[in-house]
Amino acid sequence: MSELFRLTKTSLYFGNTPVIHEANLTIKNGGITCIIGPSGAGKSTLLRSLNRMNDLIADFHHKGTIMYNNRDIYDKGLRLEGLRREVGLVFQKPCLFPGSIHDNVIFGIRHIREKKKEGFKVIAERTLKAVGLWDEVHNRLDSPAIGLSEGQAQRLAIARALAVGPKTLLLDEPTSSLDHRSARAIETLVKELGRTMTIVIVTHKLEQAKALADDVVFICEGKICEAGEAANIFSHPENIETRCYIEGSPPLDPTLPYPE
Amino acid sequence: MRVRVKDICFFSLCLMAAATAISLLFIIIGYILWHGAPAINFAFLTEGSRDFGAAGGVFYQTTGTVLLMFTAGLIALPIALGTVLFSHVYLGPSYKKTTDLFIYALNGVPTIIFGLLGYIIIGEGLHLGVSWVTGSIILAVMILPSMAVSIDEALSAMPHKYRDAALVLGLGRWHLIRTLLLPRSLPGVLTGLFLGLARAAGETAAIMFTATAFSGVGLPRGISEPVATLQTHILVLAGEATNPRALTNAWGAALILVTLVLALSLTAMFIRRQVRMEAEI
Amino acid sequence: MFHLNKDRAAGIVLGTSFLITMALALFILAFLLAESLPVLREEGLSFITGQVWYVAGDIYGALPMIYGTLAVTLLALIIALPLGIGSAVITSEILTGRTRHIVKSLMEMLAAIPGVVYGLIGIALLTTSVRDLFGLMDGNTIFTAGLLLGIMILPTIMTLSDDAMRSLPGELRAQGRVLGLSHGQTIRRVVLPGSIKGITGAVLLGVSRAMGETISVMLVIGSLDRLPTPIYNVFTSGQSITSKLGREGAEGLGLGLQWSALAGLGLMLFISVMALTFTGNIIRGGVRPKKSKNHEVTG
Amino acid sequence: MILKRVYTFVTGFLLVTLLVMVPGGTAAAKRASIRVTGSTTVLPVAARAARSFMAAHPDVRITVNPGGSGMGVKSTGRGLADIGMVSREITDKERALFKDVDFNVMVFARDAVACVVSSEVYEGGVKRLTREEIKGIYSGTIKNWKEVGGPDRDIFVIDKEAHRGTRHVFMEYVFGEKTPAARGADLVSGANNEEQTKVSQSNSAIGMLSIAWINKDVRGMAIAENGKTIMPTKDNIINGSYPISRDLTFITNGPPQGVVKDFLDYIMSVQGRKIIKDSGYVPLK
Repeated sequence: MSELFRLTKTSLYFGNTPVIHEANLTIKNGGITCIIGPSGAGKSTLLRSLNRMNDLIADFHHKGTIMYNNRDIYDKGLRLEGLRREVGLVFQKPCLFPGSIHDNVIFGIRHIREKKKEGFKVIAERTLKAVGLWDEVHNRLDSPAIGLSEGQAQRLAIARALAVGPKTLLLDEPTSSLDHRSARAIETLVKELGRTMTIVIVTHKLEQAKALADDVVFICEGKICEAGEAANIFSHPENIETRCYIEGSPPLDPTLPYPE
Repeated sequence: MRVRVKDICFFSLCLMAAATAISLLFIIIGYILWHGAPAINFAFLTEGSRDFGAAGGVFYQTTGTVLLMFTAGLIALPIALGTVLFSHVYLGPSYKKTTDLFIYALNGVPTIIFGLLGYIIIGEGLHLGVSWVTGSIILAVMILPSMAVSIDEALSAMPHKYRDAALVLGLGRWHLIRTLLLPRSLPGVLTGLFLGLARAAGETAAIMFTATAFSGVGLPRGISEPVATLQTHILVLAGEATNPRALTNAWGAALILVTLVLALSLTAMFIRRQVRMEAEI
Repeated sequence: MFHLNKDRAAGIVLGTSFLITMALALFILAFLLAESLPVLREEGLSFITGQVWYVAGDIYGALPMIYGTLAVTLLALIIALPLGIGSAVITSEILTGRTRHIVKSLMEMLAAIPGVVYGLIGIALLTTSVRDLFGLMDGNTIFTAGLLLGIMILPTIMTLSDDAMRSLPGELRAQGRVLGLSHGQTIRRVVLPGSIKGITGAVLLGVSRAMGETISVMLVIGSLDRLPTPIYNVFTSGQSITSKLGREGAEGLGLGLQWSALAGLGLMLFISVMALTFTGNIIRGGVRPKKSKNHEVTG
Repeated sequence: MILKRVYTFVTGFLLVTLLVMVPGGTAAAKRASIRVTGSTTVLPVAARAARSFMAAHPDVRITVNPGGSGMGVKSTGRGLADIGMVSREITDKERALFKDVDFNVMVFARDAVACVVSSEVYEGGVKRLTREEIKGIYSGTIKNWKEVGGPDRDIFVIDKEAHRGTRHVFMEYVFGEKTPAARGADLVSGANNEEQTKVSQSNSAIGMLSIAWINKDVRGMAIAENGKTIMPTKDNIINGSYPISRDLTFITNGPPQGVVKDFLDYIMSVQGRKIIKDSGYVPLK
């Protein structure tokens, strides 16, 4: 399978603090890649840097290269908006705009001529169906989106991202603030989407990673500890931190006395 | 026990300060009302002034003040909005502090300096003379920063998540502005507009030798004619403080001016408060 | 491509307005500098130290104006500082909800009253009262101008100090009370020292406002270009930089050394006000006043 | 939605203002306007004449602004006013500033500058002053009214802004030069109205004013000269006995033309002379 992203010696900084340190990583085209690791490891930062969403943070800067389809995403000739339309991203917490459900779905495409020709209604219906929200909202598309439940809102956010027509979708812990049932719905949705597009998902839930992942990237303290096929890593983690994390015990700290 | 005594002294001093401050407002407003109200009648509001302000009304002065302030707002608003949008969308956050510093600097420029330079640069340099348009441009420059600050406050108060959520969909800068920032900046635009108008309406030093004429002014027939304003009218009549008729008319004009300015500021405060309440929900 | 062009077009339009705004302050500074060069060359240091301003002889010494500006500002501060901070203590630490909001709005109204109306009040009420109260020959004095300015900058100092105190976290007050301090002690030992930066910033901004105010000062200061004797006698007529500009500006505009001297006065005023505004805003913590979201009970 | 409505309102406001401005701007070109600036002594004549002239010529707009004679000369010199009101001679310094301007001076009336005092001083016994006494007062050597035969009160000396016509004329008589420094001054005023106000607010003031501003609170001093006492009256202006008198003038850049000429001619006409007289001055024959 071809590679989609290639990170070479990529370091990501907020101010002088490196959040990700000299990461080398490839993410292949197609399928679902899960980024896992303890909280604070830099998973989200890594994910957000894939479509340059970190650029908005005042003291962010990076070193090394991030290639997307063999092209440096910081290349001067590259259109940032184009990149973001190809590489969609859904945040941890759904952020809906004031306005109706319909407005929210088409928010990213309202000004694209080709999409207008296709018809916003059609696109809205297609994407809402894709995220399984159509049945719940089709009779109140014009009512404010604020009234949706958290789970519905997250699915609406995914629909909004899909409406733009991305080839890749980045998901940043999309279920972390949801109840169990909504989370399951999202997981099913992600699994479904993974058949037709590349998905990179950050999660700290092991079961979720196990259920979804084709590939796994394990990050710990800003370093890529291990990356590869999910089956391999879950059954034979090579790295001690990975193993500890997967087995659910804290990583051993050699400076501490061994617990009795 | 000594603590208690100290506390009582401290609080009563503070209370006296606050009472003084508040009563100052009431004394001033009351004084203006007391002296200005007798001048106010239908003729005063609808007639031109006669006898060098000692008789007649302040109709042209009132319209002049309103015209100047509106045109100043008209010129300043797009520039202020453009400035803030540019610094928010096109410049990175690292430039924010510098930008703010400049805007605050402009906000601090004494208004008399705007008047002097405006006269030289706009009045003479651009050959616009002592006129409505000269005054409008000068006032526009003067109210530009306070408008920018209001708009900037509204945009900065918008949580970053909205901007992120729009950008992540691949929206271009212009579309980000159109779909998100413009609607969100509206309360700030309105607050800034009203604050700016209030400032422009109350300003004298910047226009007293750039935009106004004392006598012979009706409704301006064009932007290159001078206007009469309440502010400069009061200024001239203030020089005649011993002529009771002139003084009464000065107070009448002051009452109209204060009413206008306070109405504008209160509207601005009201809008800003609505926005704050919304932001807190 | 369609998008890129729109973005760029918008960038050019917005960028232009941005540049206009940014250029204005610099332009004013450059213009004043250029215009005041002749008088600085002609007079040198004596432009600042000279006591005689005599247009007919082209002698321009600005000391009386500098003195007047400093004197009225200082007087204004002496009046507004205790009143402003005292009121701020009340609004920030005692009043809550609706009352607090009303009081603050009233203060903002005080700030909104135009300078020329203050001037009118000054001429009709203040000058005669000052004259009768202090047994002077005339009430058009530096003191009267300072008094009037004090009232005018009171709202600035009060509302900004209030902001500064409100932006202190509520836990700090709770901590003070837990340690056994009384309410008053908490304010004096915790709140006031804690918000000293914001208050200083507020005072500087108030001072800059006082320095730049023209009309009201011009109407009551007496417009005499002379240092008082003795120097601290503020119960005589004087001249501030702004009142000089307001009085002589129209006549001296743009021509000869007189204009250069007026521009020089403007430059001095501009630089001092800018310095105060900058420092004031920087001291207040970043340029932006922090909005007090904590314990804000909106009534 | 409310947002939309408000935006509509704002756009509407902008459009309406534009609509008001644009036709206004185009209409102005067709009609004549005259800008008159300068001496506050001349202002009443100009303003009254302008009012009646405009009544007869609705297409002409004449605006009149106070500012002092200096302002009148300079505004005319730099083309910011069509007519300058000047109550004194144009100084050499002013002529030097405007080498390229050919000032056309039209004298239309005679006026006198009176030394004025507060009514309390007048009634306290000071009814005339000599040139030396006035000089002493303005240079600060005479400080109390009792030194010139008045009540025992400090003299409150009111000066005028240096470019004012009234001051030029007054000082030329008192000090022999147009722009001396008056070290005895306690206060500086600007327009005639302001000077009048300051004098009448005080009970011990001395000042200088055109005789048209003399009233019951502001009394004109007689000038004692060569054993004679000359009152500042119109008659004494006409017979030339009052020493501090002057021409009131309108100045233009070059000979007046078009409506400006029409207006100046109007001032010299019978109606104009009546206005001059009513304003308190002596129209020229």
